Amino acid sequence: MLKQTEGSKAVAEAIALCRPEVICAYPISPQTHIVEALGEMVKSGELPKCEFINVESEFAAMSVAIGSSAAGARSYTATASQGLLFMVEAVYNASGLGLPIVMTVANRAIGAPINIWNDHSDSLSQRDSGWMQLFAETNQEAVDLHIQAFKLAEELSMPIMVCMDGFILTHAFERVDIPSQEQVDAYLPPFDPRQMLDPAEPISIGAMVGPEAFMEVKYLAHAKQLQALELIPQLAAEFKQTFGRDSGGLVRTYRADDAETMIVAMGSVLGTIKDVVDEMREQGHKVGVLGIISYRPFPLQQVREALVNCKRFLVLEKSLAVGMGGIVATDVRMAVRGTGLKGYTAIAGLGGRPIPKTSLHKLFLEAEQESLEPVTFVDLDWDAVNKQLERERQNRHSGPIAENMLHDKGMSTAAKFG
Amino acid sequence: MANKPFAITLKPGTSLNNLTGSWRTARPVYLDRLPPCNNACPAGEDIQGWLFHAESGDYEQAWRALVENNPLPAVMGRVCYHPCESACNRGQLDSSVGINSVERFLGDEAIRRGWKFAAAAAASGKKVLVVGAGPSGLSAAYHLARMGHKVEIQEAGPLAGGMMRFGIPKYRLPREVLDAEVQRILDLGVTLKLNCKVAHIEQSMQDGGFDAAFLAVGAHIGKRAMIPAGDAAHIVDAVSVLRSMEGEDKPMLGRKVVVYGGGNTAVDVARTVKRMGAEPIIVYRRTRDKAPAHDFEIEEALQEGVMIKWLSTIKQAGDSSITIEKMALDDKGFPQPTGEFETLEADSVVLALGQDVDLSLLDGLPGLEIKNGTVQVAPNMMTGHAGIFAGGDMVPSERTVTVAVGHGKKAARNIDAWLRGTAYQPAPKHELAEAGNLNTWYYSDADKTVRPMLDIIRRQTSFDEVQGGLDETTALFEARRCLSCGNCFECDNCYGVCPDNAVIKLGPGKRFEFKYDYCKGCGLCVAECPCGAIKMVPEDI
Amino acid sequence: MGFQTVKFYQTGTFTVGNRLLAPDERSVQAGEMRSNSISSGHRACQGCGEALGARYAIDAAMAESNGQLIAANATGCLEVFSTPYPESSWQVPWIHSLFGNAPAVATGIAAALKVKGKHDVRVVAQGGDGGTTDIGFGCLSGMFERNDDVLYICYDNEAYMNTGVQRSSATPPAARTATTMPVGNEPGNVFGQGKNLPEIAMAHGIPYVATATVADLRDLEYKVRKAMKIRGARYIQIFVPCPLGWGTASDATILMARLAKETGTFPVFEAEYGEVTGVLKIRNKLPVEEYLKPQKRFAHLFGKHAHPEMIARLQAIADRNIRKYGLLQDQES
Amino acid sequence: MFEVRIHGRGGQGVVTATEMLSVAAFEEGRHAQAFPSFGSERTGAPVVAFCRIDDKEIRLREPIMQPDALIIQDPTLLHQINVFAGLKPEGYVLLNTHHSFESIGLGDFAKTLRPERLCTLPATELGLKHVGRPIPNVPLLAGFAALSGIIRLESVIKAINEKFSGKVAEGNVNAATEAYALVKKEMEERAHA
Repeated sequence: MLKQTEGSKAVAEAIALCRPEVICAYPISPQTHIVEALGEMVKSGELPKCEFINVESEFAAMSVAIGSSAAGARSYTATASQGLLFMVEAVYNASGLGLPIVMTVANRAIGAPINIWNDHSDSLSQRDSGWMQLFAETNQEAVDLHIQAFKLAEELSMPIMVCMDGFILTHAFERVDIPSQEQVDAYLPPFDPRQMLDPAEPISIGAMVGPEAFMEVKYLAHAKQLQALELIPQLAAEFKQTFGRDSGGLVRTYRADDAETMIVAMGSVLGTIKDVVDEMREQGHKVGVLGIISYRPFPLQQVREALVNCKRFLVLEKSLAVGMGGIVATDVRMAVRGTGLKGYTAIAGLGGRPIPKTSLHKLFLEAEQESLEPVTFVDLDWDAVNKQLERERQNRHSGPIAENMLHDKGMSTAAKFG
Repeated sequence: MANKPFAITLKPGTSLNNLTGSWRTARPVYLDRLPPCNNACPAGEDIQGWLFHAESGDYEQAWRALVENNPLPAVMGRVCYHPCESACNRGQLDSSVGINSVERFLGDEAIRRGWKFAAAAAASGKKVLVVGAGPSGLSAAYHLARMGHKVEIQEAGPLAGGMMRFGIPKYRLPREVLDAEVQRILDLGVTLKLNCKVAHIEQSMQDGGFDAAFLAVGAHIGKRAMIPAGDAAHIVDAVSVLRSMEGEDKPMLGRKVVVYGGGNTAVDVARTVKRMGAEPIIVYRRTRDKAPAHDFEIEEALQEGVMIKWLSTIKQAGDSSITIEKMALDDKGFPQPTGEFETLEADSVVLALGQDVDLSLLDGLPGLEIKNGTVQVAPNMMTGHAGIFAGGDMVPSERTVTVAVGHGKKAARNIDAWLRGTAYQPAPKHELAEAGNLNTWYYSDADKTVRPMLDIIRRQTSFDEVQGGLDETTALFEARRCLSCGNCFECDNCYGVCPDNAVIKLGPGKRFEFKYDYCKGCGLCVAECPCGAIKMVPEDI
Repeated sequence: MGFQTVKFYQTGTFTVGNRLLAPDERSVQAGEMRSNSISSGHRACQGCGEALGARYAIDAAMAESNGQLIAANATGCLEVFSTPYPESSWQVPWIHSLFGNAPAVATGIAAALKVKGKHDVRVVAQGGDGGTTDIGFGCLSGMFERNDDVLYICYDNEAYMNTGVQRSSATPPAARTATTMPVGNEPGNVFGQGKNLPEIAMAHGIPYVATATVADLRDLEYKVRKAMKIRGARYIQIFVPCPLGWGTASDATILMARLAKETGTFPVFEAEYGEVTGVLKIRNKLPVEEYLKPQKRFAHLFGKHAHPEMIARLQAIADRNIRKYGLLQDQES
Repeated sequence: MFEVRIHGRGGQGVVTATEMLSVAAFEEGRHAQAFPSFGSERTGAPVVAFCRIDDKEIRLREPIMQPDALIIQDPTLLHQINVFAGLKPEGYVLLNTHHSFESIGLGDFAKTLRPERLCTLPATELGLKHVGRPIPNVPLLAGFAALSGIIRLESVIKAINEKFSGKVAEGNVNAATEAYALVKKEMEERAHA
């Protein structure tokens, strides 16, 4: 059913349609609206046969999900940013134990400085955690990916994060088609756990594994994610059959057929990029787009195929490997190794910095002209940065960076809109 | 498990593949130690063994276990001076287990319920003559009969029981109790000939066709002391007094009776004459704590109004008075005269200075050795004359009923072996279970049960039994105070406290076994065994 | 407490078994068919109090739940010695996740069981004192506060033994650990710190809190079985001496627990909804020296450079426990 | 594409207003995207929210920097931040006040814009009158419908009924209806002036 609704609410409805049995909730912006909505549904009886547990931390949220999943219940939680970091130990544990937990990550920056706005630092910090990560471009896709995620996770007995841009998607009211319960039931079978804590058949889960078998265990997790590379497109195809929509999959291209310059990105910024590309196409620039939906497993082959015919590519990412550069870009470059393609990295939108079309126009043109530095920081206030660097060169005790910069920029502590 | 995650998920209980027994440097082993009560029992009773059955309320089984060694529990429960209780480890915890009272309870219960001994073994075809129907003779007769031998007791007196009847007053041992236990022995098929004094043992054996003989004639001749006495002085011996109590003619001792001596017999006489209305005074040359009589007997006598002159000797006896001299203990604890005299009223003087044995039946018997008026016997209780064994008061020993009963049992076993042409080999003694071997934490605090005593007026005026018995509840309580020193009572502690589940419980009565495949040798089972029935032994590494 | 009704029997009341008791009054550990939840072959040290306490407790919980039990385990000695690949000692369905999250994992299991309608299957979580009083404290408090249907059992051996005997917030004052060495003016662990977790648990107002030791099996089983009869969050702290960490003989494990209780050092009690409802009385009160002396971790309090003033402070702590809980026979509790 | 920016303070229903605006547009079969400025959500703090309306799918995710319309829920903000930043020359402005632009010192600024696209509305009073709370968002939405014609009053009423129910819905519908009429009347009066 078509609805004009908030992204978080739409996702909550989608989760409810997946008949979760245990939901762990701990508040952190910007995922709060999702679990709030689910909590209300459980309490009102709209979502029956579900335990909604208000835990005392994200670490507990993931731990409760570990317990409930191991005991055979379809388990869900949501988090973001610091919350994800606070549960990291349990995040790795859930994947290590092969528990098919689904978790929404409402992507948000990581402090310090504390910042509640969107970028991809949080989930990308968990790229090696053994979890799958799917990135939604729109709220419709966020809805659809969650439905696919349960099926994918349970098929492989591996946990999955569905990543959606905090605020930009979670708090956006837009048109979403919410499927019917019948449709979801037809697509998603009941949870049939691969192993379960059960007095009828006792097992010991979570053994200590020494050097003699640890590598094999880790390889098997890797092998599972490689299987996911085949399964994800299959599930997307099945999804289309049931729901009549293209959603999910590993990657998605836009106007890429004859593109000479390809823009690679993840998440909601793809919408803005597509608008810019349309405008540039009108002006005759051969620009195309590659959206990556499956960040983990990373579809090396599909990315290579999408890029191999262009002349250059630019990875625009909302994340920064401090001391190195791009995070997604590194993987993309790995995908095109040996092709001789020119690749650029653009770091944009950190901590909720708007990514306006104007900036992208300029950036893409420079990419097309191959005049970019290998790593570009989009809309960085070089003036403020350079002043601070200079101060630090001169004085070891130069004071807090953020305050200095605000002073330099002539801002009061009250934030500007936008 | 094939479909479960590799390595992270494991099958339950698979650690059984890991044999941790290899860690061990010492291993626990079960053992039996000799409980101190058993060790101290002159009758060789397995006290702990029969208490075990009493603990669960199975009194018949307890009685049967008891009479394996001693056919006279009801008697024993009254007259035994219970060295078992003195040795009892529980004495170091609170107070010793009231073994004697439980024994009496079992004995009385057996009489009340009419329990009979188990039938004798197959007849051996051998005949044994037992001379004397005292505790030793009756004990030997009982054991021999149960071993399948034909036994005849020849008793010089008119009734069976020996010193149990003629030496111990009724108020300590009611005669119906004695009669019942004697009868039960006779019921085994033992022949008792009363008023049948054996004049010559070889002759008697030959006449009766006996293959062996056990002599237990006792010591019935009262010792005399040299007391200057006038003609009118009335001096009798204690044994005669006590013996005459069993007949029609009660002794005529007058009102003031001086009893001379400090042993149990002296006390018995004094308490007896008190009950006859006289005023007894015991005169003893040493102090109360040096007196051979049991202190509780002295205490009971004092309670009943018996007077006692400690540190006194009789210097002279007249027709209605005696002169005593005060004594003082020297450095070595011996009494020495002080030259201080006192006169006491005395209608009669009873000498309780010990007894001698009438050895006339042995006259002319070759091979015998007599020393200090007693017959010398080998460790197997045989006299120097083959086939003739002796025991009880007539051989060198502490002269108590319990010792006598023990002699009878020991002699019977040896006679049996001798008759079969073998030698009796007693089972090797286990090491003693000492208090240090126990973990007494596991025993509940429980003070000894006090036996009821007859009220003082009736004690002074009647021959009713002074000390009562325990009722069933108190007997059970008392039995359960047993610590089972040195022998597993299946408390399951080893089975429970093993952190490695390395103890197998074999089921009731079957005790336990170690699983040495897993036992790491921590020693917890040893430390926490209440009764000291496990010990650590170094591994041979 | 209730189980003391078997007092009549003079032999074996305190022992594991007692042939004189009716079968339904016998301890779980005395049974030939006890579940032996932790099988032989585990890798615990000789005389391990935790291995013993865990079997006591889990066997009792198994008995009470008719074998319908799932256990969640914190990282620690118990986990390491029971489940090194490829062998597990556990006979119950068991999961180890992390050091600090066993209560939350158990909450999750309980939630799953509830939602699946498996009301007869019960959940225990267990960990050492470090996993309970320190790193797992947040999750534990959360589980208590929500009153989740979980019995949490803390095996308290008063330090981080798995990592080599470092101090935890359950380490007693003056004790030597690898991080509280017996040096300086006040050797060993400091006075005036640490957590009393049973009381903190009580402050949550949960239905049941109890302490127990491996020296009083019947009391321990009574408490576990009682806890298993209750729904909601329950906490039992079991005192489990560690021969390795305490420097005691491997055969003294139970003795140490007994002395801790008899000196008043470790009060044994139970509480319902935040109120103490019963204490296990001291049978023969002993001075703390009796408890301290056999332990190498307290060796610096004795001998040439003795610290009688520290012993006096430990005695004062024990005396305070005795007063506070009424641990003596004639005291009101 | 038509882009609306609403300014207000926390607690005045700014975000709700953009959401209802998007719902109203959706009810008319159009695509709409409403989103907040993701600021801190404390009462009294300046808040801004956005709404895009288009006839095709809206992919753009940048904040609205050059709005086609401004709804200012709290006139005191005028002294605090530049609420008019980026406003297109042909843009609409609806201001919550019972004063005129001139009387609050915006006369000169108003002259740079098209007068038929400017209006003030005593929305707080309307909110108080009909709903009993000083929440100006719904009357302003209806006023905006009247001012711009981008959405219809019926759509605003549908959005109200989707968001609220019972007496609150009824009061809001009345407030919206009156606000719509007031703005219509004002615009007509001005057109005839």
